Amino acid sequence: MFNFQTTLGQAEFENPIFTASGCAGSGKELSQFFELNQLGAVVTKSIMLKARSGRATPRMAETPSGMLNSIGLQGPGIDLFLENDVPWLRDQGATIVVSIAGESVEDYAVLARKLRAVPGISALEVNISCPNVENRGQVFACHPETARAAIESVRRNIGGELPIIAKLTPDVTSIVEIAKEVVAAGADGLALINTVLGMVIDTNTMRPKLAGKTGGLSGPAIRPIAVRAVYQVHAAMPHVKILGMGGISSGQDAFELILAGASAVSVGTASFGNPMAAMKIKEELRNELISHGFDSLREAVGYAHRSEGGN
Amino acid sequence: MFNFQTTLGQAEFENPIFTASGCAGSGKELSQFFELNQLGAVVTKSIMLKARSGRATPRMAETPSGMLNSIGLQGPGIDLFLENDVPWLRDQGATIVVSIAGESVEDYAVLARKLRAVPGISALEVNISCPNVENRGQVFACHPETARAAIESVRRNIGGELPIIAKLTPDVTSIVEIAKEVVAAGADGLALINTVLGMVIDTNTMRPKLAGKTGGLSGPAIRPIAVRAVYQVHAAMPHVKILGMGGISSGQDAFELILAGASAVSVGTASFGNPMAAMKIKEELRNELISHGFDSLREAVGYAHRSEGGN
Amino acid sequence: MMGINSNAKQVIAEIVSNKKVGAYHHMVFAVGDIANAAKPGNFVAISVGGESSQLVLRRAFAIYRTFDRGASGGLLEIVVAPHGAGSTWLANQQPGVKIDLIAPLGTAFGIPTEPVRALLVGGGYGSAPLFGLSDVLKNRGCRVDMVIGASTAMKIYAPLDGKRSVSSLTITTEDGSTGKTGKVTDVLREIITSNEIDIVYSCGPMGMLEAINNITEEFNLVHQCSIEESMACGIGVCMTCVLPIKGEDGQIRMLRSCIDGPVVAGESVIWSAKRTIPEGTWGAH
Amino acid sequence: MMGINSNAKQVIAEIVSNKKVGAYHHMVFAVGDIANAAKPGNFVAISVGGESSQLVLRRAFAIYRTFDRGASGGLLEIVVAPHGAGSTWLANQQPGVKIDLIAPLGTAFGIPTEPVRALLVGGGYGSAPLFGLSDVLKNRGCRVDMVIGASTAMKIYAPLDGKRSVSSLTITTEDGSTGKTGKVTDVLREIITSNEIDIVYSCGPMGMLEAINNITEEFNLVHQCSIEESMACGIGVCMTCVLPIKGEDGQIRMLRSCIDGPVVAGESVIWSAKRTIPEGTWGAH
Ligand SMILES: Cc1cc2nc3c(=O)[nH]c(=O)nc-3n(C[C@H](O)[C@H](O)[C@H](O)COP(=O)(O)OP(=O)(O)OC[C@H]3O[C@@H](n4cnc5c(N)ncnc54)[C@H](O)[C@@H]3O)c2cc1C
Ligand SMILES: Cc1cc2nc3c(=O)[nH]c(=O)nc-3n(C[C@H](O)[C@H](O)[C@H](O)COP(=O)(O)OP(=O)(O)OC[C@H]3O[C@@H](n4cnc5c(N)ncnc54)[C@H](O)[C@@H]3O)c2cc1C
Ligand SMILES: Cc1cc2nc3c(=O)[nH]c(=O)nc-3n(C[C@H](O)[C@H](O)[C@H](O)COP(=O)(O)O)c2cc1C
Ligand SMILES: Cc1cc2nc3c(=O)[nH]c(=O)nc-3n(C[C@H](O)[C@H](O)[C@H](O)COP(=O)(O)O)c2cc1C
Ligand code: FES
Ligand code: FES
Repeated sequence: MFNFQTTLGQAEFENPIFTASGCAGSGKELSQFFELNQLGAVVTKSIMLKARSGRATPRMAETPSGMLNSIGLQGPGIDLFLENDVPWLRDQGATIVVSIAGESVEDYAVLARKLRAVPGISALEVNISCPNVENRGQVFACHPETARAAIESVRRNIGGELPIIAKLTPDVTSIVEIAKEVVAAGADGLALINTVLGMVIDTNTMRPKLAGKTGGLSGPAIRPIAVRAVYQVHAAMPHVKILGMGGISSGQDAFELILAGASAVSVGTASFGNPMAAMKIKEELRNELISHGFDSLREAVGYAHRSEGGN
Repeated sequence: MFNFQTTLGQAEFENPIFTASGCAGSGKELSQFFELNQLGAVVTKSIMLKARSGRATPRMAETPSGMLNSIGLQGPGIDLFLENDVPWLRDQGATIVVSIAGESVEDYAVLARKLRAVPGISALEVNISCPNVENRGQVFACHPETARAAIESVRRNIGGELPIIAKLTPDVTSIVEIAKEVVAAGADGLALINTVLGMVIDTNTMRPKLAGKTGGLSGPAIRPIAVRAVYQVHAAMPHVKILGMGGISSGQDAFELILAGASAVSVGTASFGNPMAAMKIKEELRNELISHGFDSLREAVGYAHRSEGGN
Repeated sequence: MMGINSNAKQVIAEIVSNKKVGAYHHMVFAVGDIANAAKPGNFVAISVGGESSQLVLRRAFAIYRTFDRGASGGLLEIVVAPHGAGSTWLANQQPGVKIDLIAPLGTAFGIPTEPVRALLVGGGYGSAPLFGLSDVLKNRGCRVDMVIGASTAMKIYAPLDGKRSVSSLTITTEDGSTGKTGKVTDVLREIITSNEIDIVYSCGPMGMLEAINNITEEFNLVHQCSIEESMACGIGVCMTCVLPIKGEDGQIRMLRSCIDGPVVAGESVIWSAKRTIPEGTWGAH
Repeated sequence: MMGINSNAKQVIAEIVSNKKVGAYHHMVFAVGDIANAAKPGNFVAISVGGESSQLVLRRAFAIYRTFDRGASGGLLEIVVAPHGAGSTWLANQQPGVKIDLIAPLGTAFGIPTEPVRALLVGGGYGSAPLFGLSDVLKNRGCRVDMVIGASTAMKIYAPLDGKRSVSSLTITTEDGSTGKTGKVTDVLREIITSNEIDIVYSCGPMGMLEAINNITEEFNLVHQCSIEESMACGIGVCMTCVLPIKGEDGQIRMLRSCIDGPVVAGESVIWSAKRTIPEGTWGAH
């Protein structure tokens, strides 16, 4: 029997195909297309302390094999989220990974305290690729000190139960350096990668196309960057579990990230083009693994790193 | 009469369409398809002190809307280059920008000294996106100190004549910081952007597809990253001339980079798909500018930055 | 919020016909059951570009009409204006080609329970969904007048059988190449008054919808409009397609035009916002 | 190095025919003058994927044959093995579709000035360029024997008129589904000896070429082989397609298979290098 199970920190998952944060709405929208309990996990849209309207529109621009978005973390805030979204997902039998985002180190602490006693959550994804209002809007994950501070803040407040997965941005000189820092600060796993900072200029208006000027680049265009980031971090810290993402739209793409070192993968932009993308990828990945002779997902994780002698 | 001329530092160019370093061979290969003097400039493949065999193969992998390469700066070395390639280009009436790359700060100094008295060169592009053997193979352009050191080394040895265009990598936490540093060190202009570090894993062999494991991502996939980098740097230093590049394959793409702040653009990967790409882009850009009511290229440079009130 | 996308299905549908009509392409797809579920105002989200396309997002198209052909399966029709890469690709596909589409999506036009006098106003290809609406309204005993406007005659979409289904059809073009010279809004006041209109339905560019809404407010008429925002997913998962909408509680929220729209009440739209976040919007700070 | 790509032209060529032949597609393009300039061994670089394709690089195909039809323009033929995204797209294109191609590119097979006895060895679609070569050799009074091998019958490309143009044709398949069971190299020694072969031409996968070269060295025969390396540009500007080749001066250099190849002398290839940079290569350190 082929074993599709995987783990991130102490958390176990039936299969390695997750939705990517911010790319599956509240879950309800996709549940018309497939049952959410078929996913390894639903990763929820990054939730903040308070309700947020997000950025002005236009919020998106299609780019070659990708897209830019600047949603600005629109959402209901943690309290309504815990009241409505989490119970609904639980009722569906979904495995839940909650993604949180803060504007200050203290925000992360409060969010962690609100979440630590909530039943039915498997892990926390900590999105630190967002602006730190206390530090000139600089992104937490861009600097070792702020990345560490955010994760430490969660670690101290979450208690021992929930695994922490720190989500990093690739927009840094050395993602390995940041990864080491957040692992030292208590992250149990890493989510790689968030979107890449980009811009599109509308040649009609001759101004940036997005109201927020810059936006995050996602989709197949960034897959080689994601594979590189996962490979580099896995090479540096083979024991740290990685949730890989960035442009995965087929089982072969998922396999690539797993060979590079990911123990599970998130599907983001692909779900916009195809609501069934995660299910398709799950099936294709299983076939890919089996046809390459693997008896379990685990054997394939990081397999591209084996020494030249290996077969 | 529409004015297509542009300047980078003290150097003047008839039009803003250049080839990208490493994407036009020695010039001879393209000259079968169009006359090289129709280009704003030919930017030569980065030349090093000594002859180099480059990296083992495979050296390339196609990716969604892009490609990875790891050529490893194969080339004849500066002496043979000055003996063969430069005179040939001069004979064609081509405007020449020579790209240089070093493995140490001293390399850059020697290269600059060899070039300063060579006639018929319009500018120097200094590729500092290459590994520094004296600093654990870290890329010069990744750190402010090494970026500065390489450019200072060229500045001190080049004499007052040749404009220096520093070519930067986008693989840094803040490209604006590096840009400021190299301008302070004496760069007259900036070339933005070099390729983005990426990897592809061959799902058949289950190993990295490139012999060099990682490679540089180029092509339309990275255009939003290039636009963002040019926009950010132009916003921070509007007086510094920028040679923009990254995924340009149409006049509209070139127009995007010019609106973002580039005074000229280089065409790289697009020439692999279409040897006439630079000529096509030149024509299309001219039409694009004229149809938007510009009388000269110069008026359009950085136009996307105008205040909200502007029309 | 239960039942989001609840009638939506993803199908691989064959193109049955593709005909150029003026500046547009009238395209018909064999979609099976979906045809039954679609209501006027709903849209369809279509994959474009084929196998190794660099276009990663679906394109939304208002459903022009559907036909249930019983055992032989349903048909779904749209009207495509070739514009950028995606719509141009689609318009070039020939009968026999299989297309990945999801429908029906989004809200539908509200149908009055009483037989009222309705005015339908379409701009450009925005007229397309109004013909199906007109049929439904007529079946409910409503009188239906229609106004269609565009910049020029080629961009007026008004098929013969569509024309027959309305009591009156007024056409306006800005260049005067057909119908009256001017904009749809130039003729609305007169029609509203002389035909004693109770309700206005509209579909077209945002600027036109806003101008129509000014008039319906003037006359204190119910106005249902179909808005068009840039959509990345079309199914409510990406939050790109939002616009500020005032709820019944008076609170402005950034709502998704793909699931809370495209059809919304004209009075609920904050027309002055013009792609900003209006003050007082829930979560704005 | 003057005259790189000197006969090459970029043209938009219409597909004249596309026929499935076993596992392959035999495709014919109307290319005009190019047909005259092409020599056996040259290749054509073809844009794939269409307008908004994510495939940014051309694909190289050996030229199977060309025809000069005088005033009505020339034809260029290739044999496509649908493999990945690009070749599959190409194989699916129907007559009438316009394709962007550049040809002729690369080196050609060297033609002996004397009438010699030549053996042509092709693996899979690697047989394609050998039929044009065979015609040229026959016209020069050479005797031409041919061996074609593949894993299975469907992958043997040996058209009727091609067969007629050679003095003997031996087919091998690994699964024995047609011809002799085994590899081309299993039959070479016997043919070389019994037919007193002077020169061997080959085209196919690197592993096969190497095995053939071992045999030609054994017999001290001239061996011209057409190699296949991953090419990004096909015209010499990208430096991705290199392999170590020993020059007449004994120096190994990383040469571009698109302009210094694809046809190279078997003895000049450093077969043992296997995608590494052999010691002593110019510029290696
Ligand atoms: C609810 C709804 C109904 C629509 N109905 C129709 C219809 O009946 N007929 C028709 O021809 N078109 C319709 N459109 C517009 C259509 O979806 C395409 O967006 C438009 O054809 C341009 O796409 P493109 O690929 O040609 O342009 P591109 O420039 O390649 O598009 C790039 C991106 O921008 C988005 N975009 C560009 N223009 C628009 C626009 N006007 N509205 C929304 N998004 C845009 C695209 O969806 C795409 O993601 C509708 C859009 C929406 C949201
Ligand atoms: C000189 C030369 C002659 C060739 N002649 C033929 C021919 O006559 N018939 C034929 O069917 N094919 C031929 N090929 C191979 C062909 O160019 C394509 O590379 C192959 O069809 C795979 O492309 P793809 O788009 O289907 O695969 P993909 O996997 O999409 O290709 C991805 C990239 O890898 C490269 N690549 C993949 N496989 C190969 C390969 N075997 N050789 C070189 N590059 C590869 C592609 O060019 C492309 O850039 C030839 C290649 C070369 C270099
Ligand atoms: C519209 C959109 C919204 C996103 N929102 C979030 C978010 O709230 N939190 C987060 O951590 N990442 C967010 N992301 C990033 C994705 O989770 C993912 O890391 C990235 O898109 C790369 O994966 P992909 O290429 O499969 O989309 C968002 C991405 C998109 C496209
Ligand atoms: C095959 C290849 C070789 C390159 N060689 C060099 C080089 O020698 N020096 C350099 O500065 N940049 C080099 N580059 C980077 C390009 O000059 C350019 O910055 C980058 O490819 C982005 O532009 P593009 O997307 O138009 O290709 C190379 C790029 C490619 C694809
Ligand atoms: S288009 Fe994605 S939420 Fe509306
Ligand atoms: S394929 Fe580009 S140099 Fe040969």
